[in-house]
Amino acid sequence: MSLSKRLGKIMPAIVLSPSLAVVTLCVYGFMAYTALLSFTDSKMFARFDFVGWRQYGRLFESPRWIIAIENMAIFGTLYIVCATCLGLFIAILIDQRIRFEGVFRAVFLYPMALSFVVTGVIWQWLLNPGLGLEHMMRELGWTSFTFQWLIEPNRAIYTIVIAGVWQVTGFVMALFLAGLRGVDTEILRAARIDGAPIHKVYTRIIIPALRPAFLTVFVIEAHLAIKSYDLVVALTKGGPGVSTELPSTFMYSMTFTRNELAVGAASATVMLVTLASIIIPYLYSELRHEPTT
Amino acid sequence: MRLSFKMMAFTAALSASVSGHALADESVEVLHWWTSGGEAAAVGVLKDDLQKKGVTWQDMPVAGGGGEAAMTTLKARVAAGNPPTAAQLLGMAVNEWSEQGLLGDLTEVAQAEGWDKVIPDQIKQFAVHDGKWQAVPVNIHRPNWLWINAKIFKDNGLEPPKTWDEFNAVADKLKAKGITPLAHGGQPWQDDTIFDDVVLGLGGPEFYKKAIIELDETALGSDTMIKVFDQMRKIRGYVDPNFSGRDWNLATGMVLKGDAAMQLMGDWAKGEIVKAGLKPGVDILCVTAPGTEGSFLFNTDFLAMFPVGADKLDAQTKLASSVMSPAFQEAFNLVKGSIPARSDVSGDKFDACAQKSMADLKAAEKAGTLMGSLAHGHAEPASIQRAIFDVVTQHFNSDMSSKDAVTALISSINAAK
Amino acid sequence: MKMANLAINHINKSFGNLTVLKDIDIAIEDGEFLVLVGPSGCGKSTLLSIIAGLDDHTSGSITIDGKSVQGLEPKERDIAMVFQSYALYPAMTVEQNIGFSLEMSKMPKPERLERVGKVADLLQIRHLLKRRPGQLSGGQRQRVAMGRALVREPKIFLFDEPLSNLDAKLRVEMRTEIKKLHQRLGATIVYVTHDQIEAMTMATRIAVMKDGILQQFGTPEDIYDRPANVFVATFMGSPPMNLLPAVIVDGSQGLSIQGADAMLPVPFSAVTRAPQGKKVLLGIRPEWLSLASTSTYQPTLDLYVEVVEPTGPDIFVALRLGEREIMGRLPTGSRTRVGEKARFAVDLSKAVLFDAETGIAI
Amino acid sequence: MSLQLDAESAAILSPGIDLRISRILGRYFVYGCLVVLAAIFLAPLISMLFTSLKSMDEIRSGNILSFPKALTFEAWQHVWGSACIGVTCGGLKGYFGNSFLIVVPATLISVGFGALNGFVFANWRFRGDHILFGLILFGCFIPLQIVLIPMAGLLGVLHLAGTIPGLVLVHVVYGICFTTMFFRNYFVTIPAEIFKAARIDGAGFWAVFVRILLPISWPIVMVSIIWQFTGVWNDFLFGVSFAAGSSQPVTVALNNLVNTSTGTKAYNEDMAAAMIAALPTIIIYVAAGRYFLRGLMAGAVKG
Repeated sequence: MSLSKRLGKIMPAIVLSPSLAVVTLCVYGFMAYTALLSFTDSKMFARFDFVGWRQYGRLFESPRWIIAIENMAIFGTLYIVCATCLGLFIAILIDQRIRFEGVFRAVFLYPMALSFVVTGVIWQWLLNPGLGLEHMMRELGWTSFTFQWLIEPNRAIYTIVIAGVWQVTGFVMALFLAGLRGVDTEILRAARIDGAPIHKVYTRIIIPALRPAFLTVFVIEAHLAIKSYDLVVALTKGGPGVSTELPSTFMYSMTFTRNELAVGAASATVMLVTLASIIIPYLYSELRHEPTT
Repeated sequence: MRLSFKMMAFTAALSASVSGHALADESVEVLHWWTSGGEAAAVGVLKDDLQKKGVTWQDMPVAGGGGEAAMTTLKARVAAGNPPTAAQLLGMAVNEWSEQGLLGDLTEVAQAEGWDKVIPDQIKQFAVHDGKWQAVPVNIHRPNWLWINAKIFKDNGLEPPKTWDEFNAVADKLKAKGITPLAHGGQPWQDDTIFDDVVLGLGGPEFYKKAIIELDETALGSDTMIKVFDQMRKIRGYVDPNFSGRDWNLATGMVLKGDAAMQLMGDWAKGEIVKAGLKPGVDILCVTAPGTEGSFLFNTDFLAMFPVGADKLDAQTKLASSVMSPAFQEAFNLVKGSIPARSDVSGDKFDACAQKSMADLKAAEKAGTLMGSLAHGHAEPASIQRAIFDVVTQHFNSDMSSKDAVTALISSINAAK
Repeated sequence: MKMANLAINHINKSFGNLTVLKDIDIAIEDGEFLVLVGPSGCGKSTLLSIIAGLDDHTSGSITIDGKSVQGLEPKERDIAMVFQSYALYPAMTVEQNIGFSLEMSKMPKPERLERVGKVADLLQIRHLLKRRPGQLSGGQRQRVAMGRALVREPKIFLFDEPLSNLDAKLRVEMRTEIKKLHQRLGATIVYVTHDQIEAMTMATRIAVMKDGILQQFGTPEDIYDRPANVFVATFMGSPPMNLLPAVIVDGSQGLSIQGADAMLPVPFSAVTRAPQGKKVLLGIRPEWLSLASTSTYQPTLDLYVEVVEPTGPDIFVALRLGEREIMGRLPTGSRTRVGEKARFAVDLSKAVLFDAETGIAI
Repeated sequence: MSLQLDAESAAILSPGIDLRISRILGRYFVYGCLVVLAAIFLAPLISMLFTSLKSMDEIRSGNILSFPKALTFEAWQHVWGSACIGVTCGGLKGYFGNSFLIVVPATLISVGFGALNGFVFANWRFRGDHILFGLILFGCFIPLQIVLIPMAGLLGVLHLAGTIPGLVLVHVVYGICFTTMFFRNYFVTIPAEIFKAARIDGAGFWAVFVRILLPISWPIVMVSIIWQFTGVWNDFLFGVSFAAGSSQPVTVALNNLVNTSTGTKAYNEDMAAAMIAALPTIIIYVAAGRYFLRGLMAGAVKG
């Protein structure tokens, strides 16, 4: 075999190897490192004195972590349900051959473009009872209007949901819209000729046809929810009290603020395992059906 | 691993020294979170001072969360073997970094300039480890102050409270008149600043030492502690509904504008008072927090020195020496609102509050009631400090009973140990 | 044009336990038109890919012009290929598409353009040279795809179902055109299709495949008149060959049609090979039936006419013999009426007998 | 889509008056919902913009959504050119440049690698290809906080700590996972015969990639660029951890600025700073949103 031909054969491997190398090191290497740390008694920096599962015990005894998990459940559920429903609804509206489609799309998409620092600045201000929505409504004459979720420990988590849904819905809408545009119009025509009313067409034909889009949306939302750190930091910094603590903020504060590196690593490992249990079945089902050409 | 981090730091230092052997690098990079108005102005003093000595100042500000973000940055920088020349650290953090063997050594210049004699022992114990000077104290803050809007008190015929009972009485009166008694920001460290004051004010210095510094379980579980939480619950009723997440300087602003009557806050609040064109001690009264007269909680910002290459050593020494010079200590603390860490700086140029602070410091040092503040990282390492914060904040923001709070406090501390 | 013979020697291919091709052995001469035909999944496209060098095989060898092409890249085999979806490069103009292979072999631009122009003239697509594939009709794309193959002047052309995406009319036109090209260039062509009419009309040799196994390899006449087995008999020809179950009787002289009260003599060609009592299938192409004149010397069957389908040149008639259905193909003008019984002559000289158990021709 | 179908199918059925009325009502409903939702989605941005153009007095007294009575660009000018961030009072403008220095190479490199990886994963079958792709894909989901310290160590070893190239490297590493996914999912939708044809035509790896693939990949290139640009531009965590003082990106400066306000918070300045920091990404989304959707449809998202 000539040199150039041999080179041609291994070119894919050459092209792929730098990426694989960095991903192996910087994703899996660091994950393994984190998992390893969770079995040590590291405090401020890594220290490899192994203590078995002790840090996991401490983790699940910590009331903060329990709160974080409960909040994750509330936040995750509401975030996914609200963003999916609202995103689908807007996508269906936009799909009705409307005028100014581009304008509407841009309006719904732009929150995705903002960084959490910006999002935090806006929403803190809007939800602040003394300055934002409540203030505005009272100025407008509705003096009994109260909206104090941001500062009520039992409600603050919902403000995170609001800001989160606001930010991600446009993206969800775009995914669904892409899916809607891919639905076979022949089927729709047939269904209409068969006399199916419009809402039936949606519930019986279109939405089931969007199943792959739903899956993608779910996975994207789920991983954003679990990774959600920015929003909390920007909006409530985990407060009032610890009422908006999430696993990601817990992990961060353990690792960097409290010098409990090992506990932070343990919480990160729990998060990773949770993520993996959501993502891997998805990846498996996605890739299994790929044609092997 | 501890060794390897040391190695990293030194390798970096070494490589820097090799590359910059011929040319000394007359610049310092300082990581800090002094970004608020008064604070930034104070850092400006240091910057100008160094510039006069031919040292350029590379600013590395990381604002937010009382230095939390800055600590993340610092850890990343050190892990990368690329630490800044110096970083702003609070007392216990200096200890923790020193224990990791990651700090440099200033002993030479310290001995030459005789730092030992002019720094109070309680502060020195954070700066000196194993006989080595590793950090320089920039200031001494006193967190146990009560700031009072003089006009509100005068208009309502009130006297500054000396005990927590008096405080409650005053606050109730104000509340009855529709004035927010206490300006407060609902952030864990602010909650705990109040908590420190209450522990010290209700329990006295010995109790504070036992409970907070020694973490004595009997003290922590005592009736006094239950009373502390009872008082905390009362205080919760004196703050406006909108306090959650508010920054301290905004709370101070409320007192300045007359939106609230009092604030329990450290003397850095003075920077904001001065910036607003008001006079501390006149427009805004400064009294020690209720029941804490005679004790002095302190909080000192240190510039911890990291090992740097030989080329940068000179600039680092100049930085440390500048910080420790009486002239700078005076100038900086005049702007910052704190008092000099050096005991030999005259108080003439300082305002009444600072002068009182300086006098109180000397008295407390003698009486043995000069104690590190928990809220500001001079009593417990971060993990335990935050474990206490958790309970204090949780209690403050919920309807947890005082008894439950005490139980939670003990278990939280034990979990973090 | 330099043409080449092609030999496919005992090619096997399998994925794990799954055998895709089994001992395929075909050889053709220079300038032949080989059609690989069979139902989908029979392995014909895989075989084409192996010839092209796009796919590996497990064992066996391919020789082009007597030389093994083992291990050679497609571009080194001196072949060209036309794909079912045409596989035109969407971002390139027609000119660039056709000239791409020449460009890749570093042919200087003037020469390249000249070759492209010649091919474009041959295919009458010169006016399309500056367009992109997206701006072309299906038929035009088809021509461009052919042009891309022609321009290389290869030893062998490979066609992978090139006409299946065209409408019926265009397909017939292109069929003729490809055949013309073949005759004009004298090119060696391997052509894959599932359409037996394409196979019959274009091929000089046909290889019928099923389940990875070569069923029969021969000229179109061979395949049509002398199918090697029941599969070939029914796959090739439309309507397919009628198969009547029968038993050999009368000392190998007679055929008793099962399920009907009818007898036919055993076809002469099979007499010696069909023992008494053997179960067989009698294969009769529809056109081997005709309305019997009174004077016919051929054997006859009385059949019941169920459906009459005039197609223009022919009339297809669905006939019934007892339980059996038989398709007949009669010239237009034949007088048959639905519901009548008529007497049909059977041209047994062509009829084929298959072993009922193995399906193989006797 | 479906309403347009209505028109045709309704004509086939019976175009009764009822149907027409319900269609008109339906149109009102659609536009009504859209306008209300759009208003809600826009409110934060509008409030931010208006606030940034007001004086502090007006902010205190007025409505968050009211148009500024006296337009003033002072806040914008101040935060752009002269606001104090730490001890330096040069506003955001220097950091803005830093962000571009980080974003542009990080985006281009990660998109480039993603395109190549996607090409390989879509067109080369080899043992374990799906597993390798799955491994890269899972990298999209790693919580970035956990990589800070080990990554810092790595940058130190590479002598890239505290430099812009170092920061670019970090963004490329974690961006590749996304761009590879985008491109691979796009490329698998391209008919395999095109690649076969190219092989027969004698095109090698690079010829196929550059001549055939890239020219038809622009929808997905746009998606990847938008995704990476906004992701990197908006990053705070890596910026604050891995950049030295003078090379900090604009988000870090914004954070410092917003947390720097003294006494009374200068909301107009905060909002102006936030607007400035968000402007490039908003412009990208608005200008290229169309391509974003087209790219998603073309295969960024399997649907």
